[in-house]
Amino acid sequence: MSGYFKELISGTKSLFIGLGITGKYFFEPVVTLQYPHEYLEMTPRYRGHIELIPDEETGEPKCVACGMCEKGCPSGCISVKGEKRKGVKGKVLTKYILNFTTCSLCGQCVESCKFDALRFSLDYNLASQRKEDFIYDLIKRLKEKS
Amino acid sequence: MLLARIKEALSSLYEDIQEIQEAPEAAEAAEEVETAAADAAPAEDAQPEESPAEQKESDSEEASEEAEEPPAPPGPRETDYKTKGYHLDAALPPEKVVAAAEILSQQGFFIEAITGVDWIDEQQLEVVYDFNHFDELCRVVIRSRLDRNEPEIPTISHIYQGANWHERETHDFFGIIFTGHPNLEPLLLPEDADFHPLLKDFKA
Amino acid sequence: MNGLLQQDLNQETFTINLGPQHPATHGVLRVKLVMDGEYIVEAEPVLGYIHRMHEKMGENRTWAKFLPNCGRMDYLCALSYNHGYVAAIERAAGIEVPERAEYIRVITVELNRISSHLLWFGAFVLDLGGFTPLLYAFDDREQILDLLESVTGSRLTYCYFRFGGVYNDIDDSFITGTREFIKRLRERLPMYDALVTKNIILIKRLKDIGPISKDMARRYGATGPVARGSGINFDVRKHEPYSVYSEFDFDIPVYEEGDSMARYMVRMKEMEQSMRIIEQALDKLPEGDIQPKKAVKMVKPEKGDYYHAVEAARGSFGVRLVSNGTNTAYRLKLRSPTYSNLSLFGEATKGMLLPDALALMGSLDLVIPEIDR
Amino acid sequence: MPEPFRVILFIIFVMAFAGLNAAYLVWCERKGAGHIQRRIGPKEVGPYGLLQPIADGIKLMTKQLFLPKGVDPILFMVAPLMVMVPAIMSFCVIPFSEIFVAREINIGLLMIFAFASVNVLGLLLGSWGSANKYAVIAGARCVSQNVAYEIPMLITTITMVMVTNTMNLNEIVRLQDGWFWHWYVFRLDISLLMPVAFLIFFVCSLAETNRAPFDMAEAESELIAGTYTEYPGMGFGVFFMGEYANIVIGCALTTILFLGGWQSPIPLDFSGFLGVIWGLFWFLLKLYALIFTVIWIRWTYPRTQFYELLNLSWKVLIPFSLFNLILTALQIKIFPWL
Repeated sequence: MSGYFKELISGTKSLFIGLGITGKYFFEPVVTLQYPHEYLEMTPRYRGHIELIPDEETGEPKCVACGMCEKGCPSGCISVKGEKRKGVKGKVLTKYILNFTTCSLCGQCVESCKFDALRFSLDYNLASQRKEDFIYDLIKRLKEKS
Repeated sequence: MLLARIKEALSSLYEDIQEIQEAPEAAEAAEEVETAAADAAPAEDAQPEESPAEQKESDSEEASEEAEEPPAPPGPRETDYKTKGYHLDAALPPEKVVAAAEILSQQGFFIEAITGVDWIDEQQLEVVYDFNHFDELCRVVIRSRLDRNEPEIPTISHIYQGANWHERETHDFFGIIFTGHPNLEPLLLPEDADFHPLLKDFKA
Repeated sequence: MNGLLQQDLNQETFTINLGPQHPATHGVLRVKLVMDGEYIVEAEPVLGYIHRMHEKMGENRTWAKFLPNCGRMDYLCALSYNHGYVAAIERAAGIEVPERAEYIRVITVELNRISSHLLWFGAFVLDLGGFTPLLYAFDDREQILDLLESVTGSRLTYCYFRFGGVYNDIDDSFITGTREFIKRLRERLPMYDALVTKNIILIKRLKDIGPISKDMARRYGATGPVARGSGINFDVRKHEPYSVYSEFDFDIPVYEEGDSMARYMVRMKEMEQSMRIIEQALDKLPEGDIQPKKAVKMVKPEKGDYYHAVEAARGSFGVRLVSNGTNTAYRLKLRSPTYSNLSLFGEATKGMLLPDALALMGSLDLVIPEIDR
Repeated sequence: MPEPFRVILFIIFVMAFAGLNAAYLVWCERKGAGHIQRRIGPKEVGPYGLLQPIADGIKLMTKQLFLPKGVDPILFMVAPLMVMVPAIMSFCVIPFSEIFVAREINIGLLMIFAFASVNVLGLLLGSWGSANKYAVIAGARCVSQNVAYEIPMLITTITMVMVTNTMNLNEIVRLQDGWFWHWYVFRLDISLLMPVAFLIFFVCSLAETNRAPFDMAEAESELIAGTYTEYPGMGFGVFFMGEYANIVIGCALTTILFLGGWQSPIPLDFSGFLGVIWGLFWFLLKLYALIFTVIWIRWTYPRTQFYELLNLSWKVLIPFSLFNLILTALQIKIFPWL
């Protein structure tokens, strides 16, 4: 019998304590970010989709189309094309397509790049209703950006 | 302590194997390759015909020359935990697996996983049981080789109920039939799946 | 009269499909329940709705290319899976890991464990009908995700560990941020305690509900908090210390009762222990490289089979790999803890009421992609 | 004002009140839940999301009224109304202010309880008619829950009737005039257990209206949506309105019985139109404070287990309310001058 009352009292008390806690939070400021109206800056290491790094002088991509990223990609979502040009050492990048629909954002492409020509973009507002919008032409994106 | 105890207990399972095993081993002493298949082979001794076993061995001869499997010792083998991750490795013929599971259960082991390996070059399937102990670190691996065309092995799901799902999974992936299993239906694969994706000759 | 019900009226029992789309199954698990009124006569989980055959993928791609897959199984404690996989290959290929990298691994994995437990805590109380603790737990969890994002670059599927080390080094802001977070969580845990743990309704719903005996846990191979809630002192971090866990002083919370409350308490206490580990690791964090001096390029483990287990948030995650000496796995078996933990659901729920069974299911902490793989 | 005209006017008022109330209680609930959970809640539709209920209403109304296969069409369609209509009927006897009441009848209390018990029938028929196993489980729970909680609620009500000697709600409120310590919840001189009786009554009304933590009928994490699982569009909407109307009835009754109804806490009375507004103001203030508590409770606690719910009723609420009944009877007998 005493256990019954003890439980009753402690139980009721616990219920009021719970109400107290939620009541306290009711008057505290909200912690959420109102997303479409407010944005967060991504941290510098954020792994978004990849983008080409331009050469500081020429503004052209630093990529030499060696194809290491293509080879290292687990999902096979990168395709690189380059061509030999006279007077230029190595190959010149002609096409860099990232199929973002299959990309798993693992970052192995950036890691495998020996020429420091790839980095992660900090874009994260990527939404579209069409699949084609996620086949990125990175050279075009680079030009648009600059 | 536990390791020694379980090793001794498991060794008892090998007593009659050695006797049977010596005969074919002596006959084929010239052959340098005697894979763990030999462990499975005596299991079929009970069957009247020897021909499939022989044929299989001749098949695997060329293949296993490349594979270069070390000869399986008759009895549980202690392994280096640091490099391998387990302590005891016991290759057993399929019909001994239940007895081994009983021994392990008595010693308080729990089942970690059951899985298969497809040794297509040797036309064999291997079932691998991982056991571990809650109190003392001692991981025991029981493995058993089966004929790839007729992969059958008795279930241990009556000893370890947890094996039920692991066996179903192994059946899904390899088509290994666990005889006596209460409900050997596809678990992870669709209900009507008639393929076994982890077989090496499976192409999606 | 409606036919559907009339049909069942003639039977003593009826069958009910819990899932694959059901609020309590956290994903796409289906449980076939044979019910007698609200009592469960038989429960049979049906799996495989998001089965992706990771093991086959492991056989088809190089060791390194499988790394991103790890985070896609247990997405709530992705780093543990990452850790288990790289550790197995390090064992197989004999790769030495610099000490600093090991420390970083421990710190991030423990943070990840806390975040996983926090999410479980919220989702579990949500299963029991309390919505608000979920949001509070998310508030805390976001802090961890921010911290981990600043290091790994990702919030959920980290893919942070590499063979022989980690991908990025941690910086001072991470260290101070982590310390601040620990301080914050230490203040928040008593709040959770008062709001949820001590709440009489929750106690009534969990105490003595869904007991799992020691023997049952053993027969089903249950590990992690499920086993520890049944009085089994088994934690891979202590049992077969991998990485640098042997250098830290922490306890394994073990509760003897075996009921849902015990499993709940184990996880709540584990968060505290994880914080202890992180603090010690931050104090002891050595300087040095985060990758081996000789860069690991092509991994080709020696022929043979290897096993490595780590303690993921939900139990012992094991990787059994069979190598044939090439740069891809011959066989890659991933032993997921919840697969075993869930397998006892059928036996444990016999004769139980539906809401109790759901409380039990919640206390098992299911992550369906991990079960289905 | 001629009587029929007054009643029609009042019915229109009640309908509008019930509808708007349901709509805006949803908004309140979402806002309240939001702030308890440290987020904002609805905010996109209109200022502070104030148009959100209207958007929701339009959404629900434009949805197809789909009859799932195997349902009993009549029961399925009638059930929501059986929850909604009695709740609206109950409004007729609620005194919003001294003269602001559709019908002041001398068995008002009895009438509310009579209509309140139809509610559960609606839920049961709806769950049975929708031919869904989850719904049937919810319906069965609902009935046993309502039966269990009707008892302590009625015992407490009997105690109150014993104290007031009337079932006229307006009369009960009039008896509590003066300072706020004249409200029955504070009248320890009538019964020492009065605050407890208030708690019991409040908890019972929570359970009767199937609100968290007693929302066995919905139990979204167990029974998907319980009784409402199969209901599309406005069918669900009407259930929802009925539920909120029931909450208002429950809270209004608690206010009237224990918190002095439209009486202001200080003896300050106005006459005429100002008096109506003054009474209305205090009544609604107390009513919405109670409703806020209901919302607050919902977003704080987990759901009770079903047998714990029954245990609470049979082992705690009923003994205490019986004890209260006896104690009150004794106190009235021994100190008849009170």
